[in-house]
Amino acid sequence: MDFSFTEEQTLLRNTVQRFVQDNYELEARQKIVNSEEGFSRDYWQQLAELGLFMAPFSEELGGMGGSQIETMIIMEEFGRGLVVEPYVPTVVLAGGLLREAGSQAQKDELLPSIIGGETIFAVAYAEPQGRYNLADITTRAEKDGSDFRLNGHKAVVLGAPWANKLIISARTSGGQRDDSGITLFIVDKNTDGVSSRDYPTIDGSRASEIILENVKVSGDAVIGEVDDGLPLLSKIFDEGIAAICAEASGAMRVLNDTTIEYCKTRKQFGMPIGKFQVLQHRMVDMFMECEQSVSMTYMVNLKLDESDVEREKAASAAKVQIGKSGKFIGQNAVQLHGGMGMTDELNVGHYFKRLTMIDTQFGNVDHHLKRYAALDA
Amino acid sequence: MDFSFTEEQTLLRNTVQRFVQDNYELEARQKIVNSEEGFSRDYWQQLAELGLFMAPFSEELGGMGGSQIETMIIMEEFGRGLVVEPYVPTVVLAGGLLREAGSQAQKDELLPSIIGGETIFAVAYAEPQGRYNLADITTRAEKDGSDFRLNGHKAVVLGAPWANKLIISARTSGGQRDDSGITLFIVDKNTDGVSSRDYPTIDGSRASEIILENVKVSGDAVIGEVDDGLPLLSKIFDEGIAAICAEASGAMRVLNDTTIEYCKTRKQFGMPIGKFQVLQHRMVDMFMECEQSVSMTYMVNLKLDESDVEREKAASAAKVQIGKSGKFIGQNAVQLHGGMGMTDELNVGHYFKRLTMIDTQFGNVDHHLKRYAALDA
Amino acid sequence: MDLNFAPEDVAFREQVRTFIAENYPEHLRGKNRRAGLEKDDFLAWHRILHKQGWVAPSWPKEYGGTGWTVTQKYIWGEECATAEVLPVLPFGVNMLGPVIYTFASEDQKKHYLPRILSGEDWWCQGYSEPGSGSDLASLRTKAVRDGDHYIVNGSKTWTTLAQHADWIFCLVKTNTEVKAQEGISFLLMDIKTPGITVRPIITMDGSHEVNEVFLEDVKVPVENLVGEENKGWTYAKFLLGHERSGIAGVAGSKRQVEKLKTIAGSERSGTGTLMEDTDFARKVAELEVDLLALEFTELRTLASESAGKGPGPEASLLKVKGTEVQQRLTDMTLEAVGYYGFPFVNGPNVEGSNIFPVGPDYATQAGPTYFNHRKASIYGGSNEIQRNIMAKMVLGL
Amino acid sequence: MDLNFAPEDVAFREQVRTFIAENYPEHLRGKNRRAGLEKDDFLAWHRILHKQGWVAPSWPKEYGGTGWTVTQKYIWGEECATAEVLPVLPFGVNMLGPVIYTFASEDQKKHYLPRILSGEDWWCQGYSEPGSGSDLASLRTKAVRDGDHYIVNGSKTWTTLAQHADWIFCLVKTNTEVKAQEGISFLLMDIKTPGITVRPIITMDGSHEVNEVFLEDVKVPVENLVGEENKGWTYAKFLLGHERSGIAGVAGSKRQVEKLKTIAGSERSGTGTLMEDTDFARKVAELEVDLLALEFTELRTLASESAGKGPGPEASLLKVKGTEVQQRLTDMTLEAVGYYGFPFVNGPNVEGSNIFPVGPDYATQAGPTYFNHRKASIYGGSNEIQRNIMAKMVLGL
Repeated sequence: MDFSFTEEQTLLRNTVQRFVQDNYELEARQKIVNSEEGFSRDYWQQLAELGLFMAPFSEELGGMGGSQIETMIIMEEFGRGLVVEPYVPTVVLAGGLLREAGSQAQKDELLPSIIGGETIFAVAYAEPQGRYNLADITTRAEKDGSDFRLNGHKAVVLGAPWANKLIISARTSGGQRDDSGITLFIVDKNTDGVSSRDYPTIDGSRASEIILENVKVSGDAVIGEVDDGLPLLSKIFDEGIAAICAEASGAMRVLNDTTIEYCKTRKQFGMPIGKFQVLQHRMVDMFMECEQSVSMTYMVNLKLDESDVEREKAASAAKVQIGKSGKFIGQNAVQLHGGMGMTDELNVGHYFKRLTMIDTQFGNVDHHLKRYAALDA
Repeated sequence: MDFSFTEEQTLLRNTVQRFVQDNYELEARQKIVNSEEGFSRDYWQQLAELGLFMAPFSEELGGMGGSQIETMIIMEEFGRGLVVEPYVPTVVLAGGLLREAGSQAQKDELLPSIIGGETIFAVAYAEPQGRYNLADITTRAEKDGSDFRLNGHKAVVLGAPWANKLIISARTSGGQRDDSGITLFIVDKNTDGVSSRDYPTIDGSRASEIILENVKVSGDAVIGEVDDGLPLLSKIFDEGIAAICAEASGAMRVLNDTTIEYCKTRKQFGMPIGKFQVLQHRMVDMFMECEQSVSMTYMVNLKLDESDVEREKAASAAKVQIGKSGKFIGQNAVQLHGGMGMTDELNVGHYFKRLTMIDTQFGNVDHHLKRYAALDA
Repeated sequence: MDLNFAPEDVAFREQVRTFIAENYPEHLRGKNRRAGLEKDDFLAWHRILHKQGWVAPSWPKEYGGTGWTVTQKYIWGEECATAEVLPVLPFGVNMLGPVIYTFASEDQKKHYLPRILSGEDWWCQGYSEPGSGSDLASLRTKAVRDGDHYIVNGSKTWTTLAQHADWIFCLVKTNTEVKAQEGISFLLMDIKTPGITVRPIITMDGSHEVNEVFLEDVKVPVENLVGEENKGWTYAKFLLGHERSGIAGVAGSKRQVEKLKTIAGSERSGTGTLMEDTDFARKVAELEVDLLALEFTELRTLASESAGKGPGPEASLLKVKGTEVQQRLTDMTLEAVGYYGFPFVNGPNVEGSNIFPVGPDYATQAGPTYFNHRKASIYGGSNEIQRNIMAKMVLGL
Repeated sequence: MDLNFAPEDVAFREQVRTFIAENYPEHLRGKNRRAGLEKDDFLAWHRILHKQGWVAPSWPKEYGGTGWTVTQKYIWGEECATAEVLPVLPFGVNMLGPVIYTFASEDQKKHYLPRILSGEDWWCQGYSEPGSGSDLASLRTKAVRDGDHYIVNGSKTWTTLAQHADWIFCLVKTNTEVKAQEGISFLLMDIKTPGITVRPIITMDGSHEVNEVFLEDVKVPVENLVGEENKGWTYAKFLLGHERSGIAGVAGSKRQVEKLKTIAGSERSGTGTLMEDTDFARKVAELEVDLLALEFTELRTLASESAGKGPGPEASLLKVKGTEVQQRLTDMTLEAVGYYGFPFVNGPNVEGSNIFPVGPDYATQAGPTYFNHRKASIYGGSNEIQRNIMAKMVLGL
């Protein structure tokens, strides 16, 4: 039982912290977000050079021998800065899928270029009809010799406008919501038949609708086994959840600190509003929510290697906590800032919007409560 | 659209108010509750003489031409005094069943003795396995010539220790949870084969488990049609809900007033605790809950004669509101009274206990939310 | 006690419903304030109502009011909300108007009231300042008398739709020697007066609804003073307490509940629709119950108003519960649309615009609307302030 | 970071689990404090632990503590809660003991500590007074020096289990001239001293747990003063801050969740069990999630304690969240038993008593337990006070 960080982990945190402080102050962030591309390729390269993309990989995969804890540290700090660069889709999701089930050839080709910052991934799991059910897949992949032909519509693919490679879940057999029959494909974004509609998201990121029309993909592009992609996707999803829980924790801490600071200085009726007991208790409740969220973030990141059931329960429990706490803290941070909290000029609204989106990302509170209850029955 | 009371109704309220003030101060109430019998036959007779039992009946039934509004008024005032006498089972439920579907003979025999205070009823609808489902009935009534033979176990029959007559729902046909096949019987409590285990309830009332062993009941004792008791029971239930919503509103008002008064006088840290903003806002929330409950009480009592669906929606909505508000107000009234709120010496705990039981009576919040959602779909 | 409306009220409802159906401009149907409207769009319905004589139901008949009963006004509000008409802008009609006809000079009444009714003057409100939000009396904008003019310096904020305004009514400090409430005056300014600049404030939903208004050596003629100098706080309080009817927004919320149910009926969840999901259905039911309670609380208030009792501090209850319901509705709508709440399509981002939406039409505004509605518990006296008011005025704490 | 316990801790857990299983008195299994226990029942386990040397894990080893690590103490607490053993009464061991070994004279230590450990003296706490609840320093009980004695007059309330006590430790005013905190002393009294009377307070669950203690001209020898005269507030604050471990009650709540699930698995709802009801299952899941978060928050606190940082005001978080979970558990248990929560079977109203319960065994105590647990957010510093503490001490507001 040990909740302390190693020296290397503390160093890593300091590195990320410094990067965020130096480069990700609100004005700079908004400039990136509102730029043509919507993220900074320059920063992306810097992050690679700082070794962040190799942090969670084992040494044999070219990494630094780290684990999910390293990702947790990075994401907490990214959360504090509202970093938009696509660490989760590229390193956590795609990197995780390759680590778990990539062929030697895939690992050899792709992991170094992830670690080096050359390849950016987006993972296309959602479909318009599917809500949060990973198995609800209508995109078809039909065998064509040793190749596959993909047809379908993948929805709200986060980070896709920036990606040069996609990972796509498609149905190779079975009915629309069957657990088996789902296969994961690596697809070059510039392959014939891949088209996308790109758009900004409410939290200042970017996403795409991806339309696949007769996209030809080689059999080598399959990750893991044909028809058996769901358990894999499911595991990586939980790692994604663990990562954005850390991001949310970081964001909540900043929102709480900012709110407390604001209430100490903002005066109404002749005194700082932080002297009003009702607001004090509100901030105490925000503090408690944040602490509980940090605890759950530790918990889920420590349980990712346990049995499937334990991991899934941990991920769902953490996501429920983060969803509720994020909403409570976000809404109240805005409320306590009053009108100023409503504007785009303070950081408050931006954190609130990111927390709002995190609540939905990888499934919302209701979805995960149901999943937890089902696993627990 | 009119929310005002007639002069007669205001007179009625004054009458009940005076009775409660004069006779139902906490000490007197506890003396009644802790007495051998657990209620006051003397008071019961006085209430009859004051005309309260005739208030809601039409003139042709020997009443004063009133309606559910009269019951609402009476129950609000009873709620303010935590009156335990069995007005709901006798006048609202049994009286209502007779009014709706009693044969002329039944009406002629029983209504005058209800109105006169001679007959006390209890209505046995619940069974140990049935939770809040009125149709979940295993008590059987088998035809025996022109008579019926009843066998079964009716659970938690409120007011039964005081009753001389019971109304029992039993299955004359159909399966355990079928809507049809339920029949209502009037049974003398001293009939052979009726036995009961009497006990106090957590709110200071009394109830019984009723065991029926081969109880012979004449065919004349059926209320309404054989096999068709459920719609009848359901309607009267909603009238019962409307009545205890009014009771709860009265109780909440007293709890709120008491709590505000206490917080104005109780000093801590050199000032009345009612000066602490957190407690002020808590009491404001209690006030708002109470107002919303009063509104819903009016609403349901005004909608009892609408279509089945409208009536059922109204009853469920009101019961949800009262359940939630009662819990919120009850718990917080105790909390704001601190240790004193925990004792049996102040009235706070007694109101809290009654509100707690009202939340469950006739089905709890979850039950009625489900019922509402189903009716609304 | 009786739930039924009187026959004349039923007839009235029929009349206004028909009027709305026949007269509400086609191109504005289903649009809301944040739909990238032009100034003329905002005024179109106002002008139609003016022609009909219905633009200011709350005003006394002598000044151009409708003479409707409390119940009729309630019915009018309900029908407007149900038909989702763009509400007449409140700044002139509901805020300034009553101050003018109650406190202003005859000349001012004659000049300003007709122009409010016709829509000729678009008013905006200069109350809040960067330093004074809930604590209105602590304002710092100063007006110094200089011959026939006041010279005004300071700034105002959260000024809704000032970008379209012709005039602004302001609270200004005319005496800084006395305590806060006593040195305030109520001043009217032509927004084109030199020294007035309007800076947009973009809110987190990406919309431009509010503004900051800077006042630098603005010369305002003394005849633009309303009532007495240094008595402005009285008028301001009157204004804040006035015309709270409809504050609960019940009819609008009912309309939104229907929309939410339609959305949840279209959205898939597992093998069924989201509306068939027990968790979601439960939340909808809870919301409907709360809304029903609010509706009857409003009706009770209405009844006591009809009986001649003015709307008291209980209006705070309607505001608090009303905004809570409205906020939950936007929250659940965002929840209902799932991942399609993520896309943020900028510009005049509305259903029916020429930008093709991502995902279903109804999803486009779910996020921005949710964000925008956080203001409901902040503006118009934050819900914390409303609770303070109730604690003091209703509970006597 | 690592979730696993060290091998020596795993072995320790095994050891204490076996010890409890083999030694906990059969007739007390599954019983709680309100189960109409006799004095000897309360003390049975205490005496067994005393023989084992485990009665006071929190004490320093020299005074009879166990010398356990923070983790071992945590494990001990967990195992006790999981096995549902009656906790050792805290008044002597956890409250008075630390004050004695920290502040009392050598003679007092020698006299009182062994008698606390053996259970020979049953202590109760004389802190609260009718007039001073959360505001402890405002107490009014006075002790006036008279030769070798103090003459004590006043009254104490909420004195838990005073009906069984041999001794009471009291805060008394020895100087009324100075401000509240400065004139308080810490006095020990034999409860059989003439002038002390104990009046039962029956709480709304019908149980007799607490009492009022009247003190009328009670003669207390001066050697019963602990530490210095007028320094009692220091000792009292020390006591209140001491031994907060286990305050979250996680292990106990986990046990209750299991019980709740068993109950909901037996209760019918429609055609299935209550546990299969989606609404109820959701509420159980929500509770489990909150409890899991609390568990990990406690573990984090524990980790920082092990690292040498004392339990800070964060303990208030554990108290608030812990009691909220406990209260919800009793609430949901009452909900689970439905109509069979109504019967109130008086007397030693417990599972296993000779009064035949109405309805299922597990329903008997659902109501009283729910009512009784309302105290959890009141006693030991109300949850409002805990939030005040956090606002000040943690957030610096």
